[in-house]
Amino acid sequence: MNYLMRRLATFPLVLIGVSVLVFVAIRMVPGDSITAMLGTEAGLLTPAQRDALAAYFGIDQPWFIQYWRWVLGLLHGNLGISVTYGKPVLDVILERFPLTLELALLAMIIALAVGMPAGVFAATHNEKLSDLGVRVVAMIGQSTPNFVLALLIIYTLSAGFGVLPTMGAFSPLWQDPLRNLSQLLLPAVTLGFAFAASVTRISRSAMLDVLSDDYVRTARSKGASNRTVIWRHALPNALIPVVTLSGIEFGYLLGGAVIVEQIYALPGLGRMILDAILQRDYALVQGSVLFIAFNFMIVNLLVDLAYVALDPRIRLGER
Amino acid sequence: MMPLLSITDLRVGFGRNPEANEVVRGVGFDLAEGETLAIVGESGSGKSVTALSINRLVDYGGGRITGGSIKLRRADNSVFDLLTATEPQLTKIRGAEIGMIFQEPMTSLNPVLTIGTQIEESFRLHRGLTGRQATAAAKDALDRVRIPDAARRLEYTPNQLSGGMLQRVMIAMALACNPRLLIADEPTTALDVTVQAQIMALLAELKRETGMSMIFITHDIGLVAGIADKIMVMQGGEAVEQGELNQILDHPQHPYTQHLLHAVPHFASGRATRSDGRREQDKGTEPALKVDGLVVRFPVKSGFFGRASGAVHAVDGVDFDLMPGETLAIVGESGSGKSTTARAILGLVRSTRGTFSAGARKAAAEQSALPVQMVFQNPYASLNPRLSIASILAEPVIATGGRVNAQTRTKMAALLKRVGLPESSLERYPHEFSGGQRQRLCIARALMLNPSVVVLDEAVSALDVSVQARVLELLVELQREFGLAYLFISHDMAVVERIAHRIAVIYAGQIVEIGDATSVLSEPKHSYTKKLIAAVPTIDRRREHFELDTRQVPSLVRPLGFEPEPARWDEFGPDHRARVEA
Amino acid sequence: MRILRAIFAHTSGRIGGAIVALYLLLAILGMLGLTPHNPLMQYRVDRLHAPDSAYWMGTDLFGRDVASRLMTGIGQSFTVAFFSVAFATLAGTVLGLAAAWFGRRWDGLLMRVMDVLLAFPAILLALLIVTVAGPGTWTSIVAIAIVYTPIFTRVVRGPALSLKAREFVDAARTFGSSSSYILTRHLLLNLVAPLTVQVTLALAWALLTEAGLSFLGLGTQPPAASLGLMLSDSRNLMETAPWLMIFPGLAIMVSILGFNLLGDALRDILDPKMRRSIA
Amino acid sequence: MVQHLTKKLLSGMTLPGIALAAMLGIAAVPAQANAATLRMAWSQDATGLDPHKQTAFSSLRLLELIYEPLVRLDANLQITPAIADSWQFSADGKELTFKLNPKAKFQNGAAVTSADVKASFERILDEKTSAAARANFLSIASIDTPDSATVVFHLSQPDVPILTAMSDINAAIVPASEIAAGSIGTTTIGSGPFKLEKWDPNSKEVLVANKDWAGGATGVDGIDISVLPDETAILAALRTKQVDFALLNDPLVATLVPKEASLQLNRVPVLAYHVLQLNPSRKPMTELKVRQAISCAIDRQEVLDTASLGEGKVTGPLTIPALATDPNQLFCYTRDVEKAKKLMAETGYADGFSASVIGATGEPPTAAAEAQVIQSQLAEIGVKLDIKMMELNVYVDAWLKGDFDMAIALNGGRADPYTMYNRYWTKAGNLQKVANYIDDTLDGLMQKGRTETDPAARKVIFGDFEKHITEMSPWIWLYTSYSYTAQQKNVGGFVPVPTGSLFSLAKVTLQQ
Repeated sequence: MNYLMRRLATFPLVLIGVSVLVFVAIRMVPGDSITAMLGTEAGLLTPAQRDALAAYFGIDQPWFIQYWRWVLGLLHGNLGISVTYGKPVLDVILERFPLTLELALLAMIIALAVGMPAGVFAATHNEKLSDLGVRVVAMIGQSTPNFVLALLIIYTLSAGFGVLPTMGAFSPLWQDPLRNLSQLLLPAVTLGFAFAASVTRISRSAMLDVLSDDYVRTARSKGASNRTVIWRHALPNALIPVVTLSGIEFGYLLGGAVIVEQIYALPGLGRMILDAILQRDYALVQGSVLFIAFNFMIVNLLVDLAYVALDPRIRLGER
Repeated sequence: MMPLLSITDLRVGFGRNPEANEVVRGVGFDLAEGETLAIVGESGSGKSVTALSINRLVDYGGGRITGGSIKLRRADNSVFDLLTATEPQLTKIRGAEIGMIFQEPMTSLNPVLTIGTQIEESFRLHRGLTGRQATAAAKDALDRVRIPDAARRLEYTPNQLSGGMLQRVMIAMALACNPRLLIADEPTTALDVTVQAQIMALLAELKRETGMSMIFITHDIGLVAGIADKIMVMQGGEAVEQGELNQILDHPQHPYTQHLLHAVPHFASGRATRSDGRREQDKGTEPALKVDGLVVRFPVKSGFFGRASGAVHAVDGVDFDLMPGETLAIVGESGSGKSTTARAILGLVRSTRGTFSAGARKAAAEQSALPVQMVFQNPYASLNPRLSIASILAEPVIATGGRVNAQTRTKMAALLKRVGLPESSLERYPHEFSGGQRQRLCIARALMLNPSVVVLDEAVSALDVSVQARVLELLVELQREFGLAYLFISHDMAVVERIAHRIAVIYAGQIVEIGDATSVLSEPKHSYTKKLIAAVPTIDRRREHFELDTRQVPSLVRPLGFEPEPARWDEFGPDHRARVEA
Repeated sequence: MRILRAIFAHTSGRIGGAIVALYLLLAILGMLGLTPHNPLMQYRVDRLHAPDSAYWMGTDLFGRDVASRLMTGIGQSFTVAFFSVAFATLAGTVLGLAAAWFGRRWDGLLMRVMDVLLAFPAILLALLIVTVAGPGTWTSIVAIAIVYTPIFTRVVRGPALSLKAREFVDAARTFGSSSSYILTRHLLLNLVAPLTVQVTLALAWALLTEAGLSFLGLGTQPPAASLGLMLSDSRNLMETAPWLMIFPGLAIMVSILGFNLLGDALRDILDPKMRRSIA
Repeated sequence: MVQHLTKKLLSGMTLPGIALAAMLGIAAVPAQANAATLRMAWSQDATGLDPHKQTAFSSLRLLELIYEPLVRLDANLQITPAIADSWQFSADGKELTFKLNPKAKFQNGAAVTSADVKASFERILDEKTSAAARANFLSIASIDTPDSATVVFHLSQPDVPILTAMSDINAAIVPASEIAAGSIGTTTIGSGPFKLEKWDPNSKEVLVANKDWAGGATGVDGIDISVLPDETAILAALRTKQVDFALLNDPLVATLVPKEASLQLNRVPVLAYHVLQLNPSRKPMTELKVRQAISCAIDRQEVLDTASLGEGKVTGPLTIPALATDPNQLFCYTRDVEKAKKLMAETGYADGFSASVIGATGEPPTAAAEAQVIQSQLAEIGVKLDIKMMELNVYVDAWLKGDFDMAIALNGGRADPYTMYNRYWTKAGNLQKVANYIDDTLDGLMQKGRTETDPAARKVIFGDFEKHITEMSPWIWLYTSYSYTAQQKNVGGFVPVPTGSLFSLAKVTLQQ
């Protein structure tokens, strides 16, 4: 518990760091909410109009005063209003987040469902032809950028079969599950492919390490069959690296997959942030980056807690 | 009738071409029901591989049995050929007929499963027990190895138990289904000497109870004197000699057996101490090292802000002095604070209190900036693998502001020669040397600065017994030659007996007894010293019965501000005193 | 030399090494201008020409030779990858060593700063940096370097901490060796192996990130070629001129594959503990 | 085609077709939610809902379906009635009177009155509103409302273009009550053919037919608009019949539409023009001959052919069909490299010079391609161009500061040449600091065009303007794109308009 408290206590520090970085960075970029809204027509504004707009967007003060105001708002649970959406930032984020979360979960499920058995299989068939096959596929999988894969999938579907992935307006899971899955499956496969390859590789090497551990020998000396040894004794011990990898990947996926969202036309967090940066929607950029950083840290914390559940040797706090 | 186990001309090889890489070359023996065979040998002798071949676990370690036969007589007197058996057949034999325990109890138990689950597994596999029945059987198994509070301990995971306890759990597990053969592969090597004594006692007792046969593998011929019926000595993959216990111990035929019995340190209760360089009282010489009231404490932090809530009293008021040319051995078990004492003297850990002074050497011109040097336990970790030997030896010189010139080079070459390594070693890298050679390199490095005191922290513990003997010889020679004072930290009483002039016994951070080596070893006064000495296995104590003792080492964590009572001493002679016990 | 021989003896090392060597050759040829055609030359009559003997990989929208552009693009992508990884390695090593060596508060502070950087998804952080500084080769280099610095810091800090506790460092302290001596000879020298592995693998990531940035139009600027930009430009022409997508796509994949294979081989060779985990 | 695939995959499998197709991520059956709802897609979403403030193309297209101006332009850019039934300039051209359609009603049920018109224009003229079109209405001195159906604009000077300006949705009539409530931009109460039921920014809009619309019944019950940022995705959606009607920007995508038998591509040249803006305040573009050399060195048709795959029309400054001069009569519209070299040599730049050209990433999507073709063409006269593609906002920032040597731009066009160009090519133009070039001839012609009410005379004035400015070459006008809409063949009645307006969707029908 103590560890949890101390860990949570570092959250604000990191979040402050993240927010200051974003806050300053986004304001260093030429152009502001006004030019984003008006484009070249902004040149037609009189100075008075410009000032009025600046006041409207809240960008008429030095950045540290703006930051202070923003932090004050944050303390009241108010992330500000998105100027492009005309809605509270949190509402905008929470509208996009279910898709990102679902996509990340699907990708992880695919990665684990494919990667773990493949890794275990390869490890138990070490140095055989089948092991080599798995390793080659995993290596290629890990080397395929997801945007290349996405384009290849779309190209293959359209050139080879004359069909294209379901796009069109996004349907949330609870409204139209079938359509939702048909929209998310290919993106999830795209994201899950390299992820699965990494899971395969790491679970294979972890299994190989574990299979040479003393307690595996002990289990065999007790007369445990190969299957028992692998699934009951070795696998739980090989999970830690897999959990670490999956946690990190999942944490990043929660931040949105900018390019894949772009290619598959999905309204996820990644594209929202990209748009928000381009639209100079300061409040939205700040809020969403903070949100992502927070999620990332929570996922990391969960990963650490998972270690404890997986391995009683690990006591938290010894870093 | 056929013996329980019969092995003939066993050959085991490794790698892609096992015939060419044989590790076991034609070993054979018979083992009768209820008999104990000890297989003795040093690392690389093939003793463990022989053992692992019996239940065919060697297959999983990359080995292949290339020849010979292994036959087991089963409970129904049918003969079972272990070499031709299929894997499913073997899983029925393992655990049920042949149990096995291993060297490292800490790593040999699955860290993520409770010990209860792991013991129950044996019952599930061979007895078909499940649920409450299995749990009850597991509790009985723990009771059988004398683990107190067994029902509660079933819920523990291995990390919550000490090494000695874990080895008992291992034994409980191996014996769960009453195998008729137990293979024990160096089961006590990783344990402290008093714990080792208890495990040995337990094994002897269980053997009596169950009438099982046992194969006991060890590098310490002294250890098996208490338990074995027969001994087989292995060297280089071959059994060089085998026979009855007494015959081997008293009339060894093979030179290697003789070497193991005589050249290698065995504990002799103070009869084998050094006769040279004894301390003479009131000679007025300055001590080479004087330690006064050394205290080392590590804060224990807890709570949200990490405030110190107590302290580990690792070393709690240690004083001693060390004369030039003298060896003071500090003996104690793991966690007693002996290594911390050494590290504090070298400044590697910060001492909380206390003073040390290192005396001047005889000639001022030769005086070193750093009179105390150290040799570490692990010869594989104490040399930087990326530096050549020349760079390693030059480092102390560079560190003290010296330059690497012709004179330094001459000195390096001379020291290498002195520790028994060729001069050409200078251009080589640590991985090209064996453990013993590396320890020699470490000694040479320590001598580069002409120290007056060398701290040897378990300096020979990691070495094979015969290598150990030779390094000890070298140390004694060097001591005479350079007038070095040694602070020799060790847990091994046999080694200490060979090298120490004086002995300090340390327990829970305090010296409980100190004095002349012969008197301390032959007439221990403090109860802990007595217990320690009683636990040391010797060739003389054959088939001895050990007392079981389940006391735990006291916690060294004390509340903030805790100060131990000042020590009171009983004097037992001119140079022998022991702490008064409460 | 020894390492080269070891790589050659290692199957995936041989393949990976060959791929990387081939790319390096292509990159150098591209930079020296030894391409089949001028990569910037617009052969207007041959716009969107399918691959044939004159244009091995076809031509793009402007009638530029794809093969030649691929060669210079590899040069461009590799330049960014090499420089960014070099900077990240340098910064990560210095920071990681500092954190490990000074410990306590410095360690805490530095690692929190790294946490801040790590809390951003890599592409997002790079994106933000590029938006601030404006796109271009050097911005990409700096952005990718900043993204990977925390990773290198961690890669260095962990082993440095354990090396710091090794007995040969203790030994060095008993002689009174200076901090700089211990840092360079005992820590850094032993970090070369893990760093080499990490550098090789990071090159693969850097190529990926560069391609991603260029794909979003935030990396290499036209008319210069880079693999990501070529791929991005090909998207709308996918059906008319699939070669515009296929060749750069394969080129990215294979280059990353090469570095991954080489990295694996190096890990096997330099890090015996991981020897078995050849995947 | 989808069925074909499904059949192919189903041979030997037992999975139900729909589930299988869904697992493959393919919509097997187009979702026929509502036969009378038009499913529409575009790649860029509206950015806001205040008709007076929005300038983004998508916002205007959306708001045109919800709000109405006083008058409207037809496909030939002729002025037709909207809220106003009729209009009349006074003889001196300083008074403009509108009669409102008595049936016009806001979507909240209230009738559109002269007070609403007055309030709307007062809002536009209020500096605090920062209305996009305010500059076009500065000549309005006062507004009279003699009765609820009559509005009289009193102008400070004759201003003919103002009528065209009033056809813009930026001059939409909004309810006075909403202005008072300050809710313009958050609630959308217009008088147009559709009501906005739902807006999910960057995702979708749902429009439903306004039964009370003065223009009569709409052809469909509603329009569902999806935002699909990738235009290949829009094409995919069209092919798989998930979308009935779509707006396309990317000519590369548009050209693929006719290949699909079930789809129809509508295209019409737009008013907006692709231009290479030179900055005549920067050396050596200060030299007329250098600018002319650049103009002569550029092959406009080739820029069009490469960047837009020929999808467009080479144009002079005037993109309004009725006023445009034949490009062949304009200065150096036929490429002449020799002449260009000669001009360069005459000013001492025989060896050329180096300059940079800025462009916005993706705005327009052809910018990078145009820059690269121009770079290659100018290289032939020794001009070494350095292309700097920038994120849109960064570009706008540099553009507004006039901080560039050359800029690739896609500038918006207006239905009236004065409204279109007064900001750049008059002495008082607000964007004169971006254009950086003016002379008395240009300024004089613009002022004349402003007051002339006779269409024939105006054509002559602006013809002179066009010839003069192409000769001075402050900018190099390149081409106009087509605006594209793609539709299923069962969509009937859509009329493309040069302004890009989608207003005719009000009368579009869906045949089953």
